[in-house]
Amino acid sequence: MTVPFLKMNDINKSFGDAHVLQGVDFEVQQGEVHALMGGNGAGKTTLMKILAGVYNYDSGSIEIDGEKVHINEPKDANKAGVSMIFQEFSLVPKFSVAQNIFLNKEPRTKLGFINENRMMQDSKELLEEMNIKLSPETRVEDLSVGYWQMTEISKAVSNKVHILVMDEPTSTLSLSETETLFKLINNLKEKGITIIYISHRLDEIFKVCDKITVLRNGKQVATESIADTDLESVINHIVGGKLKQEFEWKERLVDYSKSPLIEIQNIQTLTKLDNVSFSLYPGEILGIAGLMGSGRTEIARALFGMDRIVEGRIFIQGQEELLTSPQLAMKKGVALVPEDRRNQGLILDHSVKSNAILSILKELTRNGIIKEQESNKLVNKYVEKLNIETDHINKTTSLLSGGNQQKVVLAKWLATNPNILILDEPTNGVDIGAKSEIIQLIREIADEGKGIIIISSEMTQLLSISDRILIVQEGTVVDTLYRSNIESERELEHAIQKV
Amino acid sequence: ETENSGSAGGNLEDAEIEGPLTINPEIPDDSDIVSKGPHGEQADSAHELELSEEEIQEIRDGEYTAAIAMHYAGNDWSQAQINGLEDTFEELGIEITNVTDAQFSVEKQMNDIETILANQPDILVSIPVDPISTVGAYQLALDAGVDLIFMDEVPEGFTPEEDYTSVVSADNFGNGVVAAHLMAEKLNEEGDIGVIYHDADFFVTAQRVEAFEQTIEEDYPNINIASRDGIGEPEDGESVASSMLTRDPNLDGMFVVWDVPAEGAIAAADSAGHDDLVMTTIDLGANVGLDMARDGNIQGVGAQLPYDQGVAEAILAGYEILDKEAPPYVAVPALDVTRENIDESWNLIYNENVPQDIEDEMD
Amino acid sequence: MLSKKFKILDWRQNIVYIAFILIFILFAITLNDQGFLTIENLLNIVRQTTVITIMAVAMTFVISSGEIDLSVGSIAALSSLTAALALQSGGLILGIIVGLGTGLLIGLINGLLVSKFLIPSFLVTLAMMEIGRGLAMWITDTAPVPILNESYLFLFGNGTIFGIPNLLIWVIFIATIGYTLYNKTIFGRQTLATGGNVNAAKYSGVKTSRIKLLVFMGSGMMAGLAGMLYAGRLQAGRFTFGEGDELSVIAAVILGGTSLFGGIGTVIGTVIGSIMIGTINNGLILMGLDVSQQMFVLGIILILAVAFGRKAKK
Amino acid sequence: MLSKKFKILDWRQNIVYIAFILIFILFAITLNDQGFLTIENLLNIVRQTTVITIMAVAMTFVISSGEIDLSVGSIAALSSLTAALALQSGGLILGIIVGLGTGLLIGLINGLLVSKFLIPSFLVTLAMMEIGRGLAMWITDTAPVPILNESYLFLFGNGTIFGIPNLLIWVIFIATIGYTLYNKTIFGRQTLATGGNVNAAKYSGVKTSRIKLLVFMGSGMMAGLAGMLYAGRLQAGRFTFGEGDELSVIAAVILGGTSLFGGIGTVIGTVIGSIMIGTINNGLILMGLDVSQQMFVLGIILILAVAFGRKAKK
Ligand SMILES: Nc1ncnc2c1ncn2[C@@H]1O[C@H](COP(=O)(O)OP(=O)(O)OP(=O)(O)O)[C@@H](O)[C@H]1O
Ligand SMILES: Nc1ncnc2c1ncn2[C@@H]1O[C@H](COP(=O)(O)OP(=O)(O)OP(=O)(O)O)[C@@H](O)[C@H]1O
Ligand SMILES: [Mg+2]
Ligand SMILES: [Mg+2]
Repeated sequence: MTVPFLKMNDINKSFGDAHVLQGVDFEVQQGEVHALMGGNGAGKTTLMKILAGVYNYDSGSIEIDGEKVHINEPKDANKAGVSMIFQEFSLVPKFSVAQNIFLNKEPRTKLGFINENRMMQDSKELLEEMNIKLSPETRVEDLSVGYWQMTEISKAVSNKVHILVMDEPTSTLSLSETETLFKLINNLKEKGITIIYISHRLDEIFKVCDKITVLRNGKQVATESIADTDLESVINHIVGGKLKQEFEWKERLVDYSKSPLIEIQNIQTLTKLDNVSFSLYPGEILGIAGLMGSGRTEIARALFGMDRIVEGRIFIQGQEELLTSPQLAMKKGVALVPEDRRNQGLILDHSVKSNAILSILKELTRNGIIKEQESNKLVNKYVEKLNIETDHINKTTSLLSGGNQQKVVLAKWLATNPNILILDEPTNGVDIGAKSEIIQLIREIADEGKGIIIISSEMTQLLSISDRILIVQEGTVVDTLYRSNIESERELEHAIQKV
Repeated sequence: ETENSGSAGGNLEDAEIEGPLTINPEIPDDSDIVSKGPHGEQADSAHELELSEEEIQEIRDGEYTAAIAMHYAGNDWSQAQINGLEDTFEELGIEITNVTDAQFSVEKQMNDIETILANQPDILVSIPVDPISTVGAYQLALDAGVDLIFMDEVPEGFTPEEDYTSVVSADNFGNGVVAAHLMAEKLNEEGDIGVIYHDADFFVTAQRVEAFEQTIEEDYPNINIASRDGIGEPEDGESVASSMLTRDPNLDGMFVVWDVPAEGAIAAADSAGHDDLVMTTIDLGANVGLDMARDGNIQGVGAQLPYDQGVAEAILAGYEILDKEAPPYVAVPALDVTRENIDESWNLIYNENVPQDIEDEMD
Repeated sequence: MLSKKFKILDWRQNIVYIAFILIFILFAITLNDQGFLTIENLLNIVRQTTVITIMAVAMTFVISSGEIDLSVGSIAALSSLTAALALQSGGLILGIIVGLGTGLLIGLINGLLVSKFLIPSFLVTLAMMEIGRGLAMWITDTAPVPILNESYLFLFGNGTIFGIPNLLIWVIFIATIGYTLYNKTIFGRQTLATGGNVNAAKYSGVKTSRIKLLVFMGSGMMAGLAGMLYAGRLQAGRFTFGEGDELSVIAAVILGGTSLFGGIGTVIGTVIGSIMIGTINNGLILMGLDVSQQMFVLGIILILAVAFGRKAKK
Repeated sequence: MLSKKFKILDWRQNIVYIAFILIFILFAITLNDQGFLTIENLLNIVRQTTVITIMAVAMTFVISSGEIDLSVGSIAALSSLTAALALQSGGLILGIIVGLGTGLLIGLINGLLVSKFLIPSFLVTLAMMEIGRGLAMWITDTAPVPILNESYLFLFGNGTIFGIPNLLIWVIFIATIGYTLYNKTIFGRQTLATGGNVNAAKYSGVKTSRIKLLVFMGSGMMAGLAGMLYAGRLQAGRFTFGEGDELSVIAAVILGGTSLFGGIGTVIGTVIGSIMIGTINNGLILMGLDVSQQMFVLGIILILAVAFGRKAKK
């Protein structure tokens, strides 16, 4: 065995009373793609942020290429050749894609001014090279999370680096973008760049990684070569036992002769949708599949009253409704778990509790005063049910790990007990254990006769849960498939991508 | 109605000229004018100014224009002064192009004067916010060939005849003296008093306080100025007076440099339960008048006569137009106001009848 | 880095209490001879801070919702005059209705311009500050309007009930309502949500533009009340009331621990912040400092108080 | 929703130009007889807006970085006095150094307190506003200090070069530097990044606390220059200079299209914003309105201008 290129020794880190990293050892060889796995809140992001200079460890040491390094600030990490794609994104929303990619490394003219033309040109080339269809002039805040993520990736890749950390780079990407990223990873690997790859999508790990290290509760529990391990053993390491629920598809009985819960007829919006029609039946779980930018999110937004519907009609339980605002949609029993937890789902400066009860304040009020006891009880119930890792329910959500933040968003909407639940990438960043439980939970809700619409870029997930799947392209529904007629993931991919 | 109130509302061309133009002859002329002019001149009494019927006609025929640049226009004093100017200019057929209010800001006064000059008036009547920092602004007016008449103060280095026609001043020193005598009278010439002064380099207010304190010290050995506090702004009156009364609960009297902060001081005395605190101040604002009418804390006021100060300035504008020799420093005497003469005083000061509220309280 | 941010927030929530206590003790010792600790003087402080405190409680909502209201001082001036005029012609009830109504109306206009026309509140309320002050000067041509109505002066001025100044009762009343609204009701939560992340609030079914409308109406109405209290205390309406109050009010809110960027705040902190500034002002006048020295020392104390609190927490 | 938001931002970037042109045309027509369009009057407008414009250019950086500076007016007052005193004792060069140095020093203190002690800039600069004004009153006991130095008066006052007022040259000079720094240099980019997302900027290796220090130093120095220009125009230093300027300056910046929450802005917009307010003020005085009417109309025009621009863009 050669000397490891990166060596993190006996790293300890506490936030207040929480001992988040407990003597973690982490070694990576040069030029390998090393998966860092673990449940939500295991400490993956924290460990990598220490490497990137965002946090400082309490004790331990870091060696790169055989030499001890002191990383106190992000710029020390840059100097050491470490670059990181952050889970919570490190983009300036009001900047263009190009400005973000080149932040703090802008090309200059002879006079020392910023060379905007070169910056645009370089960005364009970079994006093309990575096969990302995105104009570098677009302001990042106008992009959907998927493109946001692509920008973040381009930015990190454009750095001259030895070690590239990717913290859940594919959580909002769909299949084709993920494949592009994998090609990119292989290219980088050929150039000798070392990659640390964090993901909750196990199938990816087996596609691109050479090695895997698993953290559990802040401790390193396993480091194995991918060739020497299998899915089951990895899951074992992550959850510390067997999965309670499985991901297999179970045929469910949906009575399509009943009148639909919601019926959409030829709706059109200013954003993207054109002539979209479909129905959702009581007890049904309806998947929506499509490429990034196909308009899946727009369908969800339209049903939730966020986008103005310029043409078409919506019937809820046979009654025509004008859903012009989220409040109205909520009144009619519609709930939406939005795709972007940081911008749409959470108020990051507020506590878990404040976030979780925000949409059901009315039910928790007596004589205009919020009932604290009852609120606490309710929030605690969901913290337990979804296994949200937090010191207490008054912890600020920005301090939770990414997956746990996502669970708070889920809790917030499950608590509203909706009739029609729309989930846009609901398990984005959620670990494998919780994911299986959430799938089970969704099934239970549907079993009560409620309707579920689920948008997901994860084919496995769609296939394991949906009764029917809508295929969306360019803002319209091009096909509807019954799950029972779909043989394989490949078949679904095919349906999504065919023109 | 007094005879100098002008022919408001009438058509100028046809308006009758009713006798010569002077300030209100009912203003007492017996009190000595104590204040000296900017160059140490003895004051001429405003009563001596006069324009004859023929002179008025001549001015009317010339269709002159004038502008007024105030340092501040948000109080009764300024409004009365502007009224006096406007009424008299109307009588003289002089059109007013602008009335500006610098709101105590020298830079705004500079801007105001620059903007006024775009309208090219013949005459500018103005009170400088500060005699030093406005020199440049008035120099611009001089360069533009505008004739200057000042109220109260003259920019540093300006000389009469050469640079300006005349300055008309209230007898600020005299007002301070009046307030001191009134205070002494109400206190039977003994007791501890506090003085609330204006904590700024401002000639007019400084003179009053100086006069007040000098008069007390020289004439009333048994009155002791026990406490002195400054205000930065009129709104500070209440908090400063409260603190003074906290520190020195045994005060018998209090002098406040002008009426607006005095209103705050009244409120402070009221909340501290000092009903018998004797206050004197300068200028008869409506609220101070009301308190006096009620026999409240305010026992006497030394008052300026802003309306007729305005009249005097307008008459001097006529002098300038006619090339008539004008006295360089004209003063309008100080008026002592007590509860007993509040009706007549109001009339003299504002050229209006005393407000109904005050009238009611008197009964 | 994040944990640092956390500490700062935490610190800012508490520093004002510590700083206030320290300053109070300091003054109590050094200014004992000047009567700082007398009941009379403590009531002076309360009286002198009443209007700022009341406006600041309402401003806490505005700032928490991510907006700002610079028009409060002008509203106070205008309301003092409309209330005084209405008192003259229609008596107590009309006076109160008109005074509060003036504030409410301007608040409503502010709120509509911000929430419906989407104009930045800094501009809207700065313009309204000019408009309000201009109107206040205009309606009586800068003349003050005396108030003679005894019941009004009792209620909004120097009246006392069982020896407790009515102004103190007003502060306690408004602060209690403010505290309850802010911490215990849907409206308070939704206000914070709107300021914390307007997008997420919308996705959660919060009518963010209605919230913004309401916070401006509340701020306007409280500014109206403040104007009436000014008028009650000084027994007149006057166009100069409340000049510069907008900055004092916002300072009290920020000093109390509310974030200028919205989403985080505390009503009690605001009240303490306001009283703290009033206490410092009072102490410095009692010390007999010049106006210039008072300003200088006030500034230094404010910075020291906050900077010190930071060190203490570290 | 996102696309709507985009449009609003877009609108805000441009509305100030449209509004300015409209108002200018309106005044040119209605006030032709009052001499609005004369060269002399147009130069008046430039002269009268110079100091606000210069401070506003620097403030654009402060606000873009997510902070605020309320101390600029006080700094201007203090610098006018220190410069005037230094002129008396040491001549032109010393006067200039001391005047700019005063501003720079206070800016440095502001910057350190904000970036190292992490005190909210609203509090720091509000306190500094008091301290600065207090000092300005103190050093000469509120007396103005006349300036007799001819070269100084030429450079910073009403001097002209080839018929062009030096004040105009100053504005063009500072605006050009500001524009270049803001749009063409790394410093400008990093300032915006700091205000746009401080964490993202830090993660990208931007020294955000140094950026904050620098923007406050810049703002302080420009406020110092503004004070020297006040002194030059009025031929004296005085403690009241710049009172209330902080709000006018921030208004110009926001009106120009810079976001009060940082991250987005424009220097040219700021300059136009400042000149627009100055033009309105000038026009209203020319019209012969009372101050009360001027204030009222100014407020209405500001709101209309922005609201109208919004409609036009829709
Ligand atoms: N700044 C902080 N302050 C307090 N606690 C923190 C902070 N950052 C992280 N934590 C806690 O540390 C633990 C580990 O978080 P981390 O983000 O490293 O988890 P993770 O393994 O990346 O999880 P996920 O898969 O959900 O992203 C979590 O319980 C989190 O709540
Ligand atoms: N290539 C692009 N360039 C610029 N803006 C884009 C691009 N693609 C999408 N957007 C913008 O992003 C927003 C929504 O993104 P998108 O259309 O990807 O939603 P979506 O179809 O739900 O995507 P996803 O399938 O990832 O959920 C829209 O406002 C759209 O205008
Ligand atoms: Mg993570
Ligand atoms: Mg989507």
